[in-house]
Amino acid sequence: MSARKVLQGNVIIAKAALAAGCDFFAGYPITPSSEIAQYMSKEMPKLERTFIQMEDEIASLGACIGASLAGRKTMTATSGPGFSLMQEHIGMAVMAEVPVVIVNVMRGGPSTGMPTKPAQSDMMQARWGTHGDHPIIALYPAFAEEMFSETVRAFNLAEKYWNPVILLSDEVLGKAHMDVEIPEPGSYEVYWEQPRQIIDLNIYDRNIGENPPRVDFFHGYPIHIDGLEHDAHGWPSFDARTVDKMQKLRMQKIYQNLDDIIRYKEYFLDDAEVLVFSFGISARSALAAVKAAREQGVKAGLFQALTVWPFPRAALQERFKKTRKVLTVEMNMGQMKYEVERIAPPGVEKQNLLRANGMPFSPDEVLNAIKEMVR
Amino acid sequence: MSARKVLQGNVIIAKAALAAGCDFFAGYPITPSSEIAQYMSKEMPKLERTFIQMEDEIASLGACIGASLAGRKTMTATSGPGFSLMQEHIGMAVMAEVPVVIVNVMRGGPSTGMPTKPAQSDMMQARWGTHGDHPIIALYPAFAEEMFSETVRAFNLAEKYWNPVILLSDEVLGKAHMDVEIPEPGSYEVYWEQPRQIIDLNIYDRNIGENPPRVDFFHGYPIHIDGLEHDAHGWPSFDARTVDKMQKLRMQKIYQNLDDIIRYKEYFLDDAEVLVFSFGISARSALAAVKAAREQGVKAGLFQALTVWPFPRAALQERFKKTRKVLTVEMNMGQMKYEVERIAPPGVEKQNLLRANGMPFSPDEVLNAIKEMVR
Amino acid sequence: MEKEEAKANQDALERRAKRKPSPKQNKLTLVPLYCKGCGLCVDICPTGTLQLYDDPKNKYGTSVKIDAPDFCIGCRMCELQCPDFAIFVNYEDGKKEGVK
Amino acid sequence: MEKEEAKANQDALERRAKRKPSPKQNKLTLVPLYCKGCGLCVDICPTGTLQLYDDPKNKYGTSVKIDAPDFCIGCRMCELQCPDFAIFVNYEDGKKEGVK
Amino acid sequence: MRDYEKYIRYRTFPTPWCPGCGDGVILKSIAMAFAELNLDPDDIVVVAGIGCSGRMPTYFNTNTLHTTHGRALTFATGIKLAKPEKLVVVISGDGDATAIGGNHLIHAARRNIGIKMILINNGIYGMTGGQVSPLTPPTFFTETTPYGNIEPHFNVRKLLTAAEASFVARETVNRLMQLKQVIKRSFQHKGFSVVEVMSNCHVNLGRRNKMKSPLVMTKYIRDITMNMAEFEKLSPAEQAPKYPLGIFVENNERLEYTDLYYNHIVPVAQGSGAKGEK
Amino acid sequence: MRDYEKYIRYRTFPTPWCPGCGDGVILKSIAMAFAELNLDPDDIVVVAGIGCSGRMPTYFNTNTLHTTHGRALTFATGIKLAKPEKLVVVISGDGDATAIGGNHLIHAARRNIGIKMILINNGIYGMTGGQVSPLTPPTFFTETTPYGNIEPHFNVRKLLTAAEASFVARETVNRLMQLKQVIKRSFQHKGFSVVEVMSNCHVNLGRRNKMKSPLVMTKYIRDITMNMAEFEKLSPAEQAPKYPLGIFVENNERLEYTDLYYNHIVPVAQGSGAKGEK
Amino acid sequence: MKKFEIRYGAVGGQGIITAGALLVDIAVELENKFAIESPTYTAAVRGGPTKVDVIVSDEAIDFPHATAIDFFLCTDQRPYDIYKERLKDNAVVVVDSHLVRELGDTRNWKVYPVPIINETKVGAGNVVLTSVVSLAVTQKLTQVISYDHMVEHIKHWAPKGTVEMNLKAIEVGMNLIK
Amino acid sequence: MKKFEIRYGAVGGQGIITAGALLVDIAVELENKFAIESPTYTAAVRGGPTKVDVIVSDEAIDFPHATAIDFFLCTDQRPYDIYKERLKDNAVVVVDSHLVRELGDTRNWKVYPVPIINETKVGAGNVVLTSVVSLAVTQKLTQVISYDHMVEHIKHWAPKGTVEMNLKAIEVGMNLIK
Ligand SMILES: Cc1ncc(C[n+]2csc(CCOP(=O)(O)OP(=O)(O)O)c2C)c(N)n1
Ligand SMILES: Cc1ncc(C[n+]2csc(CCOP(=O)(O)OP(=O)(O)O)c2C)c(N)n1
Ligand code: SF4
Ligand code: SF4
Ligand code: SF4
Ligand code: SF4
Repeated sequence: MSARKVLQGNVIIAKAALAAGCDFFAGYPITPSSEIAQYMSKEMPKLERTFIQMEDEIASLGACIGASLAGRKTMTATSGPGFSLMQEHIGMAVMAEVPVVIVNVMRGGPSTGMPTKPAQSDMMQARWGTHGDHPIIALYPAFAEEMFSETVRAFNLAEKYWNPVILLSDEVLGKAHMDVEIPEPGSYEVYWEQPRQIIDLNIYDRNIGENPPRVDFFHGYPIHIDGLEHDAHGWPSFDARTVDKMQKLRMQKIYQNLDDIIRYKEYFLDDAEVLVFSFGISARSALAAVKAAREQGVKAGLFQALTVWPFPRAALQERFKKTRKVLTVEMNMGQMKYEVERIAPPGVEKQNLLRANGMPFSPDEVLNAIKEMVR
Repeated sequence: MSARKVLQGNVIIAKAALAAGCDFFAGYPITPSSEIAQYMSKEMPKLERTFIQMEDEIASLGACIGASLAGRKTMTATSGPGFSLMQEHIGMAVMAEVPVVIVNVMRGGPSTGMPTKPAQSDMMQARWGTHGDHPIIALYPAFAEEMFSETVRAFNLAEKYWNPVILLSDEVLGKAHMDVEIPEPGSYEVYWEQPRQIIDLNIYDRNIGENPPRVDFFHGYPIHIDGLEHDAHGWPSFDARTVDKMQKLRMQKIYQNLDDIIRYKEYFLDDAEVLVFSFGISARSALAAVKAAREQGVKAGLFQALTVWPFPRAALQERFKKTRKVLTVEMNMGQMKYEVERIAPPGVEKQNLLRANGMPFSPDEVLNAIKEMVR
Repeated sequence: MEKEEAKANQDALERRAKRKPSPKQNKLTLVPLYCKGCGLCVDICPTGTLQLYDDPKNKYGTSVKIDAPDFCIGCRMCELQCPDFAIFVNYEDGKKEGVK
Repeated sequence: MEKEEAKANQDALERRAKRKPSPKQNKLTLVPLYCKGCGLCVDICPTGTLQLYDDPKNKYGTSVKIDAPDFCIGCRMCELQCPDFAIFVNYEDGKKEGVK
Repeated sequence: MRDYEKYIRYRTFPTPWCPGCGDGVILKSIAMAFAELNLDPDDIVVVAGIGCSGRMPTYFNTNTLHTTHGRALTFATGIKLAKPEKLVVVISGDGDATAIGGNHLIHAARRNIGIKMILINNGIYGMTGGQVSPLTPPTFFTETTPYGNIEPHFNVRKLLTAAEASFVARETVNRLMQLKQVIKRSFQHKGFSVVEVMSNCHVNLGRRNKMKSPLVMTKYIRDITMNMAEFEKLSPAEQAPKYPLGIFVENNERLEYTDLYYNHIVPVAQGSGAKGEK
Repeated sequence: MRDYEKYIRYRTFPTPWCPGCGDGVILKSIAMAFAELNLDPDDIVVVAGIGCSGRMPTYFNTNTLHTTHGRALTFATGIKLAKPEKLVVVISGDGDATAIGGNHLIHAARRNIGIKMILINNGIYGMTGGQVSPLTPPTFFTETTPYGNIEPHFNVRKLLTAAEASFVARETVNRLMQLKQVIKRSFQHKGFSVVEVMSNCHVNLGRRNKMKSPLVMTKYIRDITMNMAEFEKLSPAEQAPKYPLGIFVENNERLEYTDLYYNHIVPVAQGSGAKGEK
Repeated sequence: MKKFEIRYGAVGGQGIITAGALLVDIAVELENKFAIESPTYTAAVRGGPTKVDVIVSDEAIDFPHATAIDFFLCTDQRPYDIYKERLKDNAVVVVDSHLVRELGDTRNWKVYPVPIINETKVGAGNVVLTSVVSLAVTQKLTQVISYDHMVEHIKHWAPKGTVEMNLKAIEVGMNLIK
Repeated sequence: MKKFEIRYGAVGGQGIITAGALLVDIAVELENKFAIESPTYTAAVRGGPTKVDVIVSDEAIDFPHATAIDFFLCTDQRPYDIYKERLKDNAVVVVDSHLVRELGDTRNWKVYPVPIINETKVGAGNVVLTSVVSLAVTQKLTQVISYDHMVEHIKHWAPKGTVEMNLKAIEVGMNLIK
């Protein structure tokens, strides 16, 4: 039965993870994400799935990668300081092409910062936080139903593209108790890859752009997985040509499948004079503001990114053909605005509403900024 | 006496650090940076300065921040995996406004990647690797003398702006033994801030854009330093107005002093038809290529960034007024090129030479790419 | 008052009942601004001098009071035990900020 | 040959000198492709059967040789000790890839 | 004014802790130890990680540093090496010290660097709302062990002894005179010292385990602890649920790390070249 | 073909190690232990961190995983929890296991999770060219202790015993029959096990300390090690520079972690609601 | 009633978070409205000022924080000072009469100073019950949920053995407002 | 001689790194030229193919890797196969006659197959001395540094007690090329 319930945002994510088949959670408590771990500690054993609280965030992500290589669907959840600590292992998951979902419920930074205040200041870190060239998928829901659907999608994309997927949230969304309609099982897609019968060691052998095969242990033929650069067999190899190919394999599995990965929502954009670009908690202010603007006769629309990485470049550029004003609203001192600046064609007026003091923008503030642009 | 000597690149950095007054080094070995630590372990005790090998990179940067707060000029050195582990503490240094120089001798990534191969794939991580909004300074020398001068400058900027400074290098520069002229002491600036007699607790009390005062312990009045967001006294405070101010203080001390911080070199740019934008080892290929192009009558010039963060936007934009073609050369799959794309005015043709397979671009390759652009 | 607090009061009264007032005059100083009414001092006081009470002005709902000053023997256990620097025994100059 | 290696050879010869050939025929199999000439087998062999020699074809400059096969008692110490899977004693089918 | 009040920053009061939290008791005991040694507040630095206990530095009128979760010892190592003559105190919760920070703990012990650590063992993650810690007793309920804790906890005394620590002690928030004495004694010790203080988090550990009042939980602590002398009289089975108190290790023979560095390595380096080079 | 060769991936040979490096000896001993237990190679996974020793997995014809420096145990924990029926072996260098990875080591021991760790103690960072490790003996010269090491090293035996490990042993690359036996025995143990193997890095530790040949360095190892029985006969002063060998702890009473989780927590969770809730 | 905005203010905040959660539960699950509760702390430790915003609406809610507040209940001076912004002109305000002493400019608000904490402790026997007391006060003054639904939900929600206590707390709340 | 490019190839590589470093030292410090040595490993472990490029020039050097190689010395087959690219048409090539057996297309190169490693072990007594032997071979065939400077530098550089051995190694190197 699917009915409207009240759930805390963190719990929606946890429930969605279970619905997506998550059967392994390793984590370390941190405000404002801890309820995810707590929910898992209670529910996982009931379902004969696995919860473990590790000694730190590095260990948590390590355990997830290990379990993933042993065939589990895995997740961990953290916030800024823990996310910083996870960076090395994010790279390991990318390199070995291991699916894992990493939730970052964003709070005020830098450093310990403001543990109980929301922020959207880890946007760029989600893209660039680990060393080396690496592809990344990052999703960021804003509304209750999206928190469910994007969590499920995070697992599906991780499984499908064998890459870590970062699921962003923020203190407001994580801590709020909200009404939500949890969809019926079966009404949404849950991606399960067929465990492949491995018959040779060339587990990474495929063409550029192709989806990777599932690589995990115990399928009848012992395999090797390596965090060193490697060849199609997984053996360490620094041969320039091999490396070129492997790096492109990893990158292009994401960048040649943007249509499948990128998701966004558009509100009132068809005739919009001002496009508000936003995501997460800020998109909620922006939606309220855009509605208010419309009530006042101002033609504003909202482009809400659900996939924040890869950046929804094509869709935005399509909009910029007609809408020549863009207002980026984000709870930080300027991060995704750089992407907008980069891709907006010449002649598009760019304004930003930026702040990272722990106070989400109120709809009024966004409305005022919109009005400034149409004056 | 200053004469030409042969020194390994890593050793030039270590020697320059000593010349800049570095009197505390904490580190953890990692290829291709280990010689920096090794040199320090030998030379530091001779000068009654301090070397310690810590249990990991997190501890290394922690120890540097501690020593810096106790009045030392501190440095650590690492490469990708260690740099990823240091991210949390980079944020701590930003938040508490603690000077520290962090050397990242870049190698192939992601993950363990290619420890013995060069890369320039941590460029974006240097800017965005830690969570939360944070200012950063990153320098990246390319030639032997610059490895000395930029290291000294890294210490000066760290001291002056009380911020971590990231000194980038790469496996080629770090491991090569090269001829270098070490300048005489006295011929370069070494910045020492007067230890401030602290008489009240308002250690962070200043106007936006002002250089911060030195904050360290044991100056007659006990103070408090916090990785939580704090007010002018260093007390934890999440008051929105206070937070706004503190965040701007931290950002603007850097962004209002760009003239002092940004340094770059320009070669043959005055009449250039193609501007090659590069840095570090790639800038060395590019310089050779630009010279070869000139010999062949092709009007190419090189813009070599020494300060890579903040990005030398103004200087480049000035050049783009006349030069309408830009070729970004970097040993990665596309990082600083995003900055170039973002700031290059419409109508500037943008091409990139990108690769991260462990092979530096040869001058030929760069030359060919230049020629493609003028055809 | 919750039952553990009530019990601490009761126990204190029982201890007090077994004693006589102290011959020495000891001065107790309370800092209501800091007292959180935890009752640790009531619990540790060997003479039952102190008592908790429902205090509408305390945001935690409870405060401590010097219920029987004469019984205090000046042993300083309460001062040592108080986590909040809210009670002092024979405080030298007797003056403390925020004192009742 | 370096002095430690020469000494290992010398010691082996001395051990051999104290013994007689083994009555049992034992077959030793070398894998030259893997042998790095470290000398651990020479050192451990109780009978002095093995010797190191300067081998221009070994990139480390040294290889092991079966200098006195008759002395081998088939104790398998060399096989156990060899870090590089380069020496085998009475290998079942006698066939190994890369065998001399 | 009390002599120990010199070390307290009243301007930041009241403290942020729950009513009856042991952290305040420990704050005071440390201040008293400072006072008995009559130290200049500027000659002290108190460093902490993150946690309820991590908030303690703000309330000391000494140099104070609130760092990152689990890493206080690393910052303190830098400070101590930079200024060996200062008293460097680290306050750490049990999660901070033995979960995320466990490695720094054993390494500081191994190095015998003259940092004075107060390890506040309340058996739980207080700050984040009551998740299991490596020192939570087995079978206890917490936010992340809703079916009871199946992990044994570290024995800090044994772990530190094995990690070569030169001063290891345990006290409780109930034994104030002893606590203050032991802390003071640890401050006088030259090498690395750890004083584990059994403390009460009745709010996050107690509440889930039928001890929601500080009055009840401190009694529980009293019940499970005893002097080493008494403890030794028990059979192993009787010992299992009990925690001995006192100073377990006090080794003044081992040289302190900064002492070794500045008085041994520096002269060798200055006198002769490096030995053992290739 | 030898039975143990089934567990070797010859196609990746020769190994990358220096001539005479103990890592190869250990590789073989482990393969022999697999063979004696007659395991299906696909029922085994060998996990390692980074270091010369970290390269070992590539050469086993089992499932193998080369992870990040110091963290092999964390990955192994995930694997073991996901597939408790598999043999999960961790290979770790001394730096990997006790410097950057020290915390994971003591936590795995505390949890008693059924991972089988082989801790290769060559007293140095081999891979990075010879810097000091937490197990480098005092006074030894390394790339980062050019004036001699002033830090005492961890006593792995004591540290792990204190961390509640249920199986702790030490062997050397000189005692092959014992080494193989002890490894096999550890594989048969249910809980967490550590076999510390004293090994030779003559290239990076030996060369700087007058033992540049494997022949010399293995003799040195023979000299400093002895059976526990012999060791116990020595006076403390005589014991100090020596390393006892053998199985020190073998506790089969403590339940293994995954066993506890799946056979205790899961049924409790399924049977009844969570206890101890607010 | 299209959209009704409620704010609770306190120190520490566990009680008001529960109050808000209960209110949202009842509104959504028993009255089929849309609702959201979002708490805001100033510090991660006990004792910092905390607010909880609750929005109840007939339509899906975009922005989860209150922007034009109809009802404000506050049990301490500091949160009162900080969080009384954004109240509507005709807002209803309930404060703890002992702990909020300085009301400042109360504009057109209808203010009820009542001894919430003390009455909870004395009347319901446990300060933890402030949550239910606050809920009842809210119900009585706003009717944003029905009394019956409140009682029904509390009976179902209260842990075994505590139903009586909780019902007593409702009574205390209802009686606080005369 | 404007710019002279040398490449050494080997397995492992400690020896050729030292050879390169010595060459650069001599060129810069005794002959006042510009020079740079840059080593390239294929794997972080012992035993991987390694190359060392040395550039000696009368002018400051921009790009530190060799691009048109005048002289190549290689002691193993794998590095020979991988690193023989970028040799000039008239390059001088020295290979270990035992360890590099397949020369492939040698174009116009002047190739010297000589038993470098074996002669070092036998003649100089320690395989570590390949570095000095290689240096001497380079000197003899290229004259990129002078013989006297080489001897002078080696005497000064060799650790106490090893000067004789090192001079012997020079002799071995000089004699390898007839
Ligand atoms: C890297 C990181 N991970 C997690 C946290 C969240 N966190 C803050 S305090 C804490 C644990 C507190 O427990 P403890 O150290 O026992 O101290 P207590 O609060 O009980 O005094 C945690 C997990 C953090 N701040 N940083
Ligand atoms: C995070 C990180 N830091 C540092 C390194 C560099 N590193 C690689 S192996 C190693 C130490 C190797 O020593 P040990 O673990 O003792 O193994 P051995 O090589 O001696 O077998 C280090 C420091 C790394 N790879 N990753
Ligand atoms: S000083 Fe002693 S007797 Fe007096 S109130 Fe305090 S504890 Fe009781
Ligand atoms: S005086 Fe101190 S110990 Fe006593 S109740 Fe108040 S806070 Fe607690
Ligand atoms: S089997 Fe024994 S006797 Fe024969 S060569 Fe090997 S070690 Fe020597
Ligand atoms: S460096 Fe040491 S540990 Fe590494 S392969 Fe060589 S001998 Fe073995």
